[in-house]
Amino acid sequence: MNFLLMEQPIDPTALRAKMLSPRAGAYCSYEGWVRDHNEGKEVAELHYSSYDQLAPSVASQILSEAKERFSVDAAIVHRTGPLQVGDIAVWVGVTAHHRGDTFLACRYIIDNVKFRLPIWKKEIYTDNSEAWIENNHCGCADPANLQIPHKHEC
Amino acid sequence: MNFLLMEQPIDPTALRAKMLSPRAGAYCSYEGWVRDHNEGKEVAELHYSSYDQLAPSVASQILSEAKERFSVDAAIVHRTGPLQVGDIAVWVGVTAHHRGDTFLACRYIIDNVKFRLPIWKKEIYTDNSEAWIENNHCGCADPANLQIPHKHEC
Amino acid sequence: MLVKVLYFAQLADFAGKSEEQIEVTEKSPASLYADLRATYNFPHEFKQLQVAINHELSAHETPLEEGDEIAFLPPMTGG
Amino acid sequence: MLVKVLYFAQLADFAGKSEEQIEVTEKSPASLYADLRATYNFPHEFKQLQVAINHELSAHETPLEEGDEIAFLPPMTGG
Repeated sequence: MNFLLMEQPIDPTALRAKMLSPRAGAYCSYEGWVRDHNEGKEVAELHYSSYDQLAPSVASQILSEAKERFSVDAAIVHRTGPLQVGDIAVWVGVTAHHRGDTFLACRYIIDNVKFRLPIWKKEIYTDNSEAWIENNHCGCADPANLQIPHKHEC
Repeated sequence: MNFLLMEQPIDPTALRAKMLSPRAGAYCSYEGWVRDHNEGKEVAELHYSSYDQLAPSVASQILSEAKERFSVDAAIVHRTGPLQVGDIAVWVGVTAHHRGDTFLACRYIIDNVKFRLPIWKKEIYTDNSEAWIENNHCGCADPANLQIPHKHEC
Repeated sequence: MLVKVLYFAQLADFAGKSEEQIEVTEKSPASLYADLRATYNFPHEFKQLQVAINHELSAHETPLEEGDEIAFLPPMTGG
Repeated sequence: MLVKVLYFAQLADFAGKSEEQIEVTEKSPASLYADLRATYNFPHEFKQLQVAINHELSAHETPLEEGDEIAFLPPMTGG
């Protein structure tokens, strides 16, 4: 299983080491970092909550789709709980024979992680106010649409 | 200057650490690894030679183009000399506010590195034969064409 | 019949709890959500939410069974 | 006039050296390359190569000057 939800800080060096293979010529990784601001407000910390019994099957489905479409090996790790500015919220690693597949697969995976993985982000601001983040994608909830986040409109 | 040619092994952990910024929300990195095979032959090692007095200005130009087009911070490190299977031949790191820019810029940079940076690769095979690699892009040498490796035909 | 409802994110905040047992008379998730929304002032329309039954994403009209665990999921915002 | 020629990759292997001083009578890089190709059996056509003069990429028809350092660059294969 190449998916993990973890409350401890994500270690990209250790995760990268697990991807090494003498048959792979290309490695692409993506990290989402906690920024110090969002939409004009100063962020003090984030809090991610997750649906732990559902997330693994969704992640497994996303990874299977990426492997099938792009012939890659790939893994996803997502942090949960309280995060500070600069922390890694999510890590995606992809290897393949050639670079084109790694970029396409890595982008596919992170887009689908944001759209389909049952995780929710609350921002806590420096003025102590807080807010659950509204996503940028639309709120339509038909699972049939969720495979192609960039192509459907609501 | 966010470009380095180095004979020593590339350390992606140290390079990533230099990219950290509390204003960046997205980090995409790419690594080219030495594979144990290429076009049916078993690779024992690679040897990269470089034009050291020209490479920095070309790299700087590629990075400037990426920063202007995609609003990113970015860096390139390329190994020279003899490399073993599993070694990192090239590393590209990109940060930005949002993920889309990091993927586009990272892809733009590595494509242009392969096409424009004055570095040449010789493969040494397990049967002791060797060969300078022919590139997959065309051999036309008009610098005006070199900006858009995917769009020109020769 | 008795079902267990799981709450996440905003819904957990509005409900003030992460789960509860509910006695339902209708098998429709839409009907159950309408009742819960009236009780807790949930901000979402039913069609904005995904439905998970027994930890699997499920169609909105899936009939509920005795002992099911159901969750109404706000749009996801991980990553 | 005297120019310095730099060789890289295959061209360095064919020439058996990485640089040399050459006395040229014509200012044309194409003419110089034709002479060198005849001497060393370089595999490339002139148009397959990029030209660098004094460590800057230059147009193929740039006239050479006394003391220039010129390199004929095979298609690059880094990365």
